[in-house]
Amino acid sequence: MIHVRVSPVPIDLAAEHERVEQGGAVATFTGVVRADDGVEELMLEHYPGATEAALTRLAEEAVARWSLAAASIVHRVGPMRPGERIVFVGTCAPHRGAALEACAFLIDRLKTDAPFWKRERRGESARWVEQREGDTNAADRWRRP
Amino acid sequence: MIHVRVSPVPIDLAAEHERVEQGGAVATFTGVVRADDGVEELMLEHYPGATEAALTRLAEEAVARWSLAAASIVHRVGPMRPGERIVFVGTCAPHRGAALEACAFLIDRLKTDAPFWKRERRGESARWVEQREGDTNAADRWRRP
Amino acid sequence: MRVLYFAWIREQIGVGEELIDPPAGVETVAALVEWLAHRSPGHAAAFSDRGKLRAAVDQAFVPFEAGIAGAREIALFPPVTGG
Amino acid sequence: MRVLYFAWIREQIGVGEELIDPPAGVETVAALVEWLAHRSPGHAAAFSDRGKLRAAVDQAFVPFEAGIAGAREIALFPPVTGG
Repeated sequence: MIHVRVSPVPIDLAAEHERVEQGGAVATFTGVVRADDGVEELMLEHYPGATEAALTRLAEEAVARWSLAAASIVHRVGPMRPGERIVFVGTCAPHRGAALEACAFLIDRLKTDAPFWKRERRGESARWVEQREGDTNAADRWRRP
Repeated sequence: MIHVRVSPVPIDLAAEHERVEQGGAVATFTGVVRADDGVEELMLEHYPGATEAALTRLAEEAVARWSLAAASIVHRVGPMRPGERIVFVGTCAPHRGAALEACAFLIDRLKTDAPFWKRERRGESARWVEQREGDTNAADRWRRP
Repeated sequence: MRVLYFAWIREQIGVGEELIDPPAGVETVAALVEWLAHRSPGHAAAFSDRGKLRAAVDQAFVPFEAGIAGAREIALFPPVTGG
Repeated sequence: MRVLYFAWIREQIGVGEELIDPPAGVETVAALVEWLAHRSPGHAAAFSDRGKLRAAVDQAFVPFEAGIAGAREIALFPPVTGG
């Protein structure tokens, strides 16, 4: 089961978890807007069509590589506040190793392979977030043979 | 924030997730009774007192090693049915690498370090589950320097 | 062909989308960017640091040396920062 | 001292808990198991395969060579299978 959604609607954790929960092992990753660095609003821009295609390709790759029972990626777009969920990744497999690894793979690769851009607003000043070198390194480790 | 609970009450995923969700990255692992191998009931026995102490030690070790904002372990005991949640592990950290690794650490080590025992019932026959060699190997990888 | 801009590339150029008809010699993403840079000071500013520019042809990420023959949609944007 | 049994060790012995007073020579977990094995056929059966037996002294997992002097609570059980 593959599920991908890009939407301005807040992420309902319980509903998203149940969607992937097919017995055995479920691993999830949730990104939450941090409140500790003065950001008042985070704006997520994306490339409609290309985003969904990229997320679907990633989910399909994870399902094939780890024989998952389910993989889901939900990414929020538009404006959001500290404490709100940006992204949810959920995987389900008969055993935990596959679910945990596939979950890490999906969030690492999403960071470099899916066309989203973050803009942070603090008071009157807004700035586009820059890609972290650590993100490309984290994604690259899944490309090693 | 460390939270540990051993209880016969069903695990409320949304409530447990919110407990650890302190901004940044949240990783979770949930074990669910499988329905695909004919098991009708799973009985979880534990060693009261020693279990809570073992889980608390693991959570403390994870918080120290990965500088977590939160770590929670909830383990169900008593009888349960296929589809029900046995265990929930949740971690929260500023960045995803720490949250994901600590979550894998907790569930791997819980499998070997916490005194729980599973008994499966299929029809009239009940059997105690045997420890898998893979579980001791998975736990051991966190002990390497 | 349609060209799309995202994030601060879009902001510097001032529009999110243009319909363009590049001349025959413009055969790669790199050449297209070179050609687009002359359309306005905003374009020039947006494309001034090619190291911070990424591209997709028909919704698939590609390197700058990729060809654009037959492409319907080309997107230019900064490194992605989702998740 | 109190000795606790869990899972199939408990089932084979027939009780989950015993109050015991081992003689002076019984100084390690291994010696205690040896001594307990003579209490009943159930004990002997439960402890017949030491490879499938684990121990905790005062709620901390220990190897069989661990001492039991001063211990208040000793638990004997099969390898754990939680999670």
